[in-house]
Amino acid sequence: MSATLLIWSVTLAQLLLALALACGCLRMLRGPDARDRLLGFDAVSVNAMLLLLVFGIRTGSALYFEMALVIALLGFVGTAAFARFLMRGEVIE
Amino acid sequence: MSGWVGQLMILPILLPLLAGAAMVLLGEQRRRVKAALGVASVLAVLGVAVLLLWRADAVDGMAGIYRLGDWPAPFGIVLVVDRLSAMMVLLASILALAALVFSLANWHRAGPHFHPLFQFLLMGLNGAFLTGDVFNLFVFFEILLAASYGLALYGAGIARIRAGLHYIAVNLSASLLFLIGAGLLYGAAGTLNMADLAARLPMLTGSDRALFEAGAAILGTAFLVKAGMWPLGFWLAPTYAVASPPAAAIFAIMSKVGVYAVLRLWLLLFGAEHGSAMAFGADWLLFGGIVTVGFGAIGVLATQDMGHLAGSSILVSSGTLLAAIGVGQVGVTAGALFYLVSSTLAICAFFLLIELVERDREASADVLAVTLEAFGEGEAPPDAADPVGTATPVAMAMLGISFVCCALLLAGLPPLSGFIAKFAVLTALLNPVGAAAGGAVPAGSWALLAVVIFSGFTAIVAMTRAGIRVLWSPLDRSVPEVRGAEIAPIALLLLLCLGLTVQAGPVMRYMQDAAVSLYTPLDYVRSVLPAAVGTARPGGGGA
Amino acid sequence: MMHAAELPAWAALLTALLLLSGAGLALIGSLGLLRLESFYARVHAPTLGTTLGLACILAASMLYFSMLQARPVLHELLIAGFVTITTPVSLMLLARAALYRDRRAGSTEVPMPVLPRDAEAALGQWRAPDGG
Amino acid sequence: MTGWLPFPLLSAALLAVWLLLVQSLGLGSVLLGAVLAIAGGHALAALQPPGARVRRPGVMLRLVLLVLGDIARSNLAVARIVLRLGRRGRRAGFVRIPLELRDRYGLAALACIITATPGTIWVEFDSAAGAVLIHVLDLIDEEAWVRTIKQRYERPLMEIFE
Amino acid sequence: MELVIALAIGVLSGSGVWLLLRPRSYQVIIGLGLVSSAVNLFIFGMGRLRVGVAPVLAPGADPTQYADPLPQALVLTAIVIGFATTALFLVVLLAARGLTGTDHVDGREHDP
Amino acid sequence: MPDDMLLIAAIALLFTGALVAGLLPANARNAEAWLAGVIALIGLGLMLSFWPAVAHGGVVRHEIAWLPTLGLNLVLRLDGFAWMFAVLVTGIGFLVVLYARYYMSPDDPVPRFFAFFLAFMGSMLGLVLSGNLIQLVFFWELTSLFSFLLIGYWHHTAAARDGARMALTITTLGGLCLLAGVLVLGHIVGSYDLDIVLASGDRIRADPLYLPALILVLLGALTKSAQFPFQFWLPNAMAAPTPVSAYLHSATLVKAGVFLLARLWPVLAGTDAWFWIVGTTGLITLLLGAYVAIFQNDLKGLLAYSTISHLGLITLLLGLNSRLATVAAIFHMLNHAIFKASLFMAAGAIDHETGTRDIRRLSGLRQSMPITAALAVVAAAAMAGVPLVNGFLSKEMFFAESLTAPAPLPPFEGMLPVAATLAGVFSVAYSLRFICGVFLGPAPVGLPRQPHEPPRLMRFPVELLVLACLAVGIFPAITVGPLLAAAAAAVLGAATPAYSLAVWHGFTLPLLMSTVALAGGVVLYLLLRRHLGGEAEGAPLLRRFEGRRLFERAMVLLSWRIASSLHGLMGTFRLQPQLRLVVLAALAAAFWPVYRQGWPAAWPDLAGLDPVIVVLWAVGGATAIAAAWQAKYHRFTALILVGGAGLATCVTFVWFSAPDLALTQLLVETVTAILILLGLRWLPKRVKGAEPAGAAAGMRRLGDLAIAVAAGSGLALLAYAAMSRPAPDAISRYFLERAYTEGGGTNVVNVILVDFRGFDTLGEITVLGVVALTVFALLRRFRPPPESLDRPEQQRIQGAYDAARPDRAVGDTAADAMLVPATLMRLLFPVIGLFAIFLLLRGHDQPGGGFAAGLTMSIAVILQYMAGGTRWAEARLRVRPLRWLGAGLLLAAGTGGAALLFGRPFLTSYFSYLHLPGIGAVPLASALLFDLGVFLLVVGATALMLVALAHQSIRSHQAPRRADPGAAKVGEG
Ligand code: NA
Ligand code: NA
Repeated sequence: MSATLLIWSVTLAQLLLALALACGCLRMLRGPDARDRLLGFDAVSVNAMLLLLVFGIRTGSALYFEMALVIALLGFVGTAAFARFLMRGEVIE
Repeated sequence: MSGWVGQLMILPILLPLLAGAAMVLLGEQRRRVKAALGVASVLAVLGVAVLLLWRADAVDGMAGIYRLGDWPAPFGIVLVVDRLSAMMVLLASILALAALVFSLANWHRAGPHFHPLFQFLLMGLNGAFLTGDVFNLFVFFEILLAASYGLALYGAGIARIRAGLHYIAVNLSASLLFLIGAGLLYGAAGTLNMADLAARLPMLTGSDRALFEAGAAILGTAFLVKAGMWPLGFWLAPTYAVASPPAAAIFAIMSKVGVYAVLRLWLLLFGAEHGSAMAFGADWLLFGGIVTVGFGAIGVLATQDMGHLAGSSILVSSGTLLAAIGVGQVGVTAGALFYLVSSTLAICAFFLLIELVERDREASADVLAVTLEAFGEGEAPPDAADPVGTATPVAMAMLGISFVCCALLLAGLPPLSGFIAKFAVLTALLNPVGAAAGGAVPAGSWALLAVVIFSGFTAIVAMTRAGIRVLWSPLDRSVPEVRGAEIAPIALLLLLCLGLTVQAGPVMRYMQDAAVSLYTPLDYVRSVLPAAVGTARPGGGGA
Repeated sequence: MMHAAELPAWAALLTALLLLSGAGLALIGSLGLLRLESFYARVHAPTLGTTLGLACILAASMLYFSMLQARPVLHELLIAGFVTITTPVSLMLLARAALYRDRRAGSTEVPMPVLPRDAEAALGQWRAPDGG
Repeated sequence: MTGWLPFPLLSAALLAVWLLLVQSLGLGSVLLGAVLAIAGGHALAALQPPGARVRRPGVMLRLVLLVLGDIARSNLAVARIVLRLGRRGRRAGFVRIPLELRDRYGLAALACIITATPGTIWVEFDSAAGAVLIHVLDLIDEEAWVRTIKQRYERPLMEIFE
Repeated sequence: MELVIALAIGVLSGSGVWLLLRPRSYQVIIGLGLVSSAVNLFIFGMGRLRVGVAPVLAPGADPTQYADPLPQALVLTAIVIGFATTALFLVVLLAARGLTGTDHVDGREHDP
Repeated sequence: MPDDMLLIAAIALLFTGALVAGLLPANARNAEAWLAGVIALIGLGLMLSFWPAVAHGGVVRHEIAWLPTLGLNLVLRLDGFAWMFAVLVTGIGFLVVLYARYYMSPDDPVPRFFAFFLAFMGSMLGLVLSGNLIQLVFFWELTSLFSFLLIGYWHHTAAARDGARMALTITTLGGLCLLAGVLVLGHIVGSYDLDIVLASGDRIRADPLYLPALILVLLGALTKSAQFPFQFWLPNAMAAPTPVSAYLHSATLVKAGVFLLARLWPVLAGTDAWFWIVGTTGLITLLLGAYVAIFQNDLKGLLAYSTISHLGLITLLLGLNSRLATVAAIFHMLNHAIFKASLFMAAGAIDHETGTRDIRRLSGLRQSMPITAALAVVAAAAMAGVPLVNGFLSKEMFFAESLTAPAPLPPFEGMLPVAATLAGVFSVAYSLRFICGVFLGPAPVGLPRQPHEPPRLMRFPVELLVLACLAVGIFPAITVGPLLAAAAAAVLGAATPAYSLAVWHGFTLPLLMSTVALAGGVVLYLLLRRHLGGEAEGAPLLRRFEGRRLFERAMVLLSWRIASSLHGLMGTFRLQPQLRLVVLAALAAAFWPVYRQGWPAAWPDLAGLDPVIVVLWAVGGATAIAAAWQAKYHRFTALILVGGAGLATCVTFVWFSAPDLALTQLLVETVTAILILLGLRWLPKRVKGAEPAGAAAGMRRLGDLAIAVAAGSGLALLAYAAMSRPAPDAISRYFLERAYTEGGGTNVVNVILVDFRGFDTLGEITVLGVVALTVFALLRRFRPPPESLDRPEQQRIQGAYDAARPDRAVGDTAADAMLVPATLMRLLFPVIGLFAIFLLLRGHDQPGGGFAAGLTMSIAVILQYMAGGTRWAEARLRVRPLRWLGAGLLLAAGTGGAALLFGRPFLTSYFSYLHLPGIGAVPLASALLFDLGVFLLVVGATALMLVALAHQSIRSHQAPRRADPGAAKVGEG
């Protein structure tokens, strides 16, 4: 019973997150501006991180946790660099 | 082979690596220390290569298998030293010695990190020749390409950058093809060891076979790009033409790495099955090789620039080799190996020579341009006040003699080894081993003969034109200033070519033995995989 | 789902609930990315996923693995901590970049900086292409 | 800033992070973690950050709980807005808030709080004017926002950091 | 699953090849990146696709139950090398832009 | 009977002499001459000593193994024919050396001259002594080479350069054809040995490859002997010093061609093809050469065309397929060598003493140079075929043969005697012109030098040769009889016909022809006399066909224009077509086996599709395509979009059990994005503007789209086919079984990377290190586009705003903007560093490893650069990327190398557990050390690249022409 429940909820959660990913992607594609795309990209990476956490639950394995951790810790670096470029025209001054 | 002799096999890779790493640690200054270190490393590698060659010839063609990390083949990576690989390592180290000594006169000061890059290039070359693993071959390809990118762009300058961009783009694409090919081989056969691939291939059927062959064909395409085969090699001549001389000189062997890979892998994988005839793609090699020779020959004619001339000569050399491999006969392959050595030495010498004979004409414009571009900073120009060398009639005579020798070698005229090499290929082409005198000769062989003769003619026309222009210039030009360190390596290379002529008999015997082993891949497989032989080889015919 | 059957029903239920609400919040946040009208409005949306949404899913994960391994599994807290520190960095930079850009483009949607009276002229610098 | 433990708080946090990472409380892990945590403090010291003093842990704890609650509530509010539930006529806009807080860690904490809370975002800080510009998704009353931010967050932060 | 990944490889490599054939050096570098990704996925796929069986050994498990680790190691190597070459290409591209005054891959604009 | 070793000794002596001559000092004129003379004399003596051995059909053979497996040995073979040539080569060589001693000026660099001369003599001797056809080609080409160097001896003159080049071009072209022909002959016969080839005449003539072989060999011979239409190089070779001309034209270079024709006469002649090709060529050359010679104003030019004509005569004789004619040909080779050498020397003496060779300026030299005049008259008489001089004898044999030769086609019947007589008329006319123009008439005026007799020793060679002309001409049977017999027998063997060597054969038709020729020649000369000596150069009717100009034009056309356009047609210097070809080649390569073996996969099964992966790749694919779409004008956007595809790849790796890959991919994506962003700073914006919008551009784009779609589909199909097959029994099982027990780690991927295939990893980090060094070196010389030199627009605006506000300093906007982010980034520095260490330490057992750790660490560093700027960061962090790089590489290689000390192969790993009280087992593995090396290198290399790129900003913001210590610091520390 609890297994079925979990399987269904995990599957559904993954689906929802996948849709969230798609929403982020749509924003990346639609723009209209670089900043909107960047926002979309940020959302996609956050949703990917959530997806990986749920995937960890699905497989019962902690192996994928570090991956989520890396996104949590370092995922912002890319966005920050992009945003800094937009703001100052240069990543490192 | 055990004990210290067994450990020799890793040294051609390890010594340059350690030397290069140490040079990086030494920083940008202390060029003398680095130069000494570099020469020591190259000399040591040269010595090891001679030993390996001697071993390989003494121990019936197989000096040994080196199991890296002590893991058995096919699981770990192995180095395989046989006649062919030992010869290539020796050739690479000779070229390296020549180019390095040459660079010590001047060029190693023209930019940062020349010495480590040079060592890494040597490491990559030796690794590519020695490895017995497909993916490891990729890695060494990348090492030598990365180092060659550095050396090709060494000294920067607009022409180098322009050509370098093409060089890198094309070769990166080829590297991607290499990966796809290697991946497919693994996906179909489940192994990466070359001998193991050869052993497993006969057992592959149907779809797996198709995938394997597709992988091999894609891999072959990558090799052919590196070898500069028409129409995949347009990048080669422009890049080599503008590379700094010591870099270009050692590049003379880089296109041969692609040729080597084709020779090694094709005969190993597909040689055993088809006996002496390599059915798989051989026609393409022959045809492509012939067109490459033609294209190279036309390129030789069509240029006034000696660098381009040398680059196109590389195409001629590559094309001849590829076509000779495509013919798929032991004798032709043996001749091709002789040709490979001779043409590589010659082109290397020529690349070095170009700079000397043109030095005066362009008044070291290159070097100056480089320093002007340096954004007003960086290292001092190679001592503008300090004369580059001494001007003597002897120097002029040496240049003239060297130039004539290079011309003879490129054109395949006597008395140097170019003639013997060309003869060795052509006679084997017309007189296949085992065939009666006057037997039928395939059309492809005739075409190859024609195009090789033609390429010799174009070389002599172009070299005469160039030589007269630079050495018999009507203007009362001053005698170029040349250092001993610059002319000595050229002389060494040319003397080696002379040696090849005089000692043609023993050398050719070595080449024939090497070719015979290439055409008996089962021996190779047996050496690498002692356990695997005899267990599962249903279709393996063997020559 | 190898060992899911070993979970007690309440834990399974709670995990499922947390998972679904977390994923749902993330989806709503991302939906906001599509539906909200302007960039400055959209910039708020992903925070749903990085705050409560994330918290729910992390909680689900902690609960699930703690039950499964019969020991407290807490390393999910690291993710929470890291996300809390890092997400604002990128969002702030992004919002500021947008602000500067809009000021430069002369948008009336964004406010100009508040200035001391004698420095009103400085405002012009945002609009003049090479003012300086 | 010198000595063997330049940033004790940070080092403690690093040790905690390490232990969470290795998921072990064995002696070996703790020892190694302690060494790394101290080394981490020195690494930060190399960057010569301004000194930080954190006082009033009670206030800090209360603030954390408060913020967590606010974040949870704001989540639901924003979710409603996205799903277009509830009242119409929402207005988004910028609010400029004059601050007295000057400590950069305090400001950083405030920025994190504001940005992490759905519906508000820290946009621009003017050090000369001492004012921050925030964007609010559902802006009903600017004055109310200024008051809220200053009282709910700025004051406790000033207590902690200054 | 194989179908989706194969399609993914196809789309990535197709977009990448399109960019490789474009005249602007920046297009080429982005193209190389995309094709690299495709090739990495391709090699990875040669070990076949299996879900949730990462080759991290648990005590007492059957070795056959794990995903093939070798292609993963190969891809790791390929990723590193791809990173290196991308960096190099980038710098050469920048140098070419600076020296030639154009971002055309041939270092000069061609008349249409 | 001399030892056959002496044959090789003679050749070796000549080449050694050449080497020694080349090493003597530049002013050693006498020493050079002594050396060369003695050596030539010794060579002559050696050859003469072989006379008894060859006089009666004997053959001396000396073989040295050279390349036995390919049938190429050094075979020296001396028979009567070869002996005749060997004696000519060494004998006339000796005389020329003697002559040259006086001819060459003290200013000339004589070492070069004598070195080339002796080497040429050696090559020629080697050629005539060759007993192996390949060896013959070998020396043949050497004669081309050294003649080139001799002709170009005075290379400061354009004539010498052009003449030398023309000679080399034509003769090596012929030589290469000869090589091909000889190869074909060898293929037919199965050997290159001359004896075997000579014994296989019937087989060769019957072979279907006879004609190609014949044509190729003839191309070699006829070019060398300056036969029509290749005759033009010879007159231009006159630019050589006269001793050289005397030598090349008489005994050597040009004779090599007819020597070869005679040598191979027994196997190649006797067919219609031979008759038509060789005979016709000879006839045309004979007439043409003689005709043109009449109109030459240059003494040497006249002699050169006469040479052409006489060689044509010899060729014609050989082409007649008649044994007697062949004997005549051999005889004429000898005669021509003797009289032509003397004539050239005489002409040289005239040139030397008067300073000109122009017949129009010379006149009446019989008074000032009486002895030379007498000698020249005799030699010219031989050239004209006057009785009692040697030329008469062979010429009459020719006239006789012309009457009896078979004429395969009726229209040409009877034409040969007429042509022969006409040629005789011409030769008499030009000989007369030589004598009358130079020695008769009034005393010369306005010559550059006052003429007088040349030195005694300079005249001596001429005297000797003229004496020979007379001796042979008067007493042929005793002087030249045995020699000719031996030579003819060596060529024709047992079938040598009977012939008579007498001055007087009675009133025969040939005698009549000789008389007609003499009379006609005199008449012709008298008729033409008034017209000769005009300003016009060259022969009437043929003036426009000046060989040299035609040759130059042809060379420019063939070797330059056509070559260039063909090269352009066959190749390209543009990148796009090259990449297109690479892609197409790969497509074809992959398609071909599939085409041969059939489609290797089943149809897809749509069941079991995970919707998450479908959505994921809908996202990934869409972003990839969008990136491709945007990359031209919106670089920044494209970069963001690529990030989307990269994330999808990461998630896929995780999904399909590759956490290590996902980790690394994500980190690499991040670092790459930063790198490219740093680069974007230096790429000025592209503006949409005048782009090729024509139909051609559209078609090209469409074509590229098709290629892209084909490549994508191809790779997808291959991937699908492979993935849907059952996995082969792969070697990876070994790794899974032994990773823990023998490799000491549970993360099999990592164990493979650091142990099973650690060698790959070592190579891979080397690549990274090498690239970092290259990037660094390139950036050292980086010159940004002028458009990018200024600060970015954003910074300028924000800076201006700050400047305009009294309460702010420039840079405050940036500082305020970064206030909070920078604080957080700084705090994250130790956290990320800690995480990097964590990844490094656990890598062997769990996802992670040196590479991921290294990238993480470098991100931590670069974040500080982002937060505070380069100066800020470098004032605080002493990053020394080169040290890290070198140390990492050394550590990794050293760890592997340590195994060597224990007698184990490179990279053999070691691990064990150290038991510490209270802590337990601490794993100690060499693999960790190796991974640490990887870590250090990756940090060093990545930081080096990023920082070097970041440094460009501060470099360009400074005074752009001043040295920047900061940039240098990146490397050093
Ligand atoms: Na917020
Ligand atoms: Na006259």
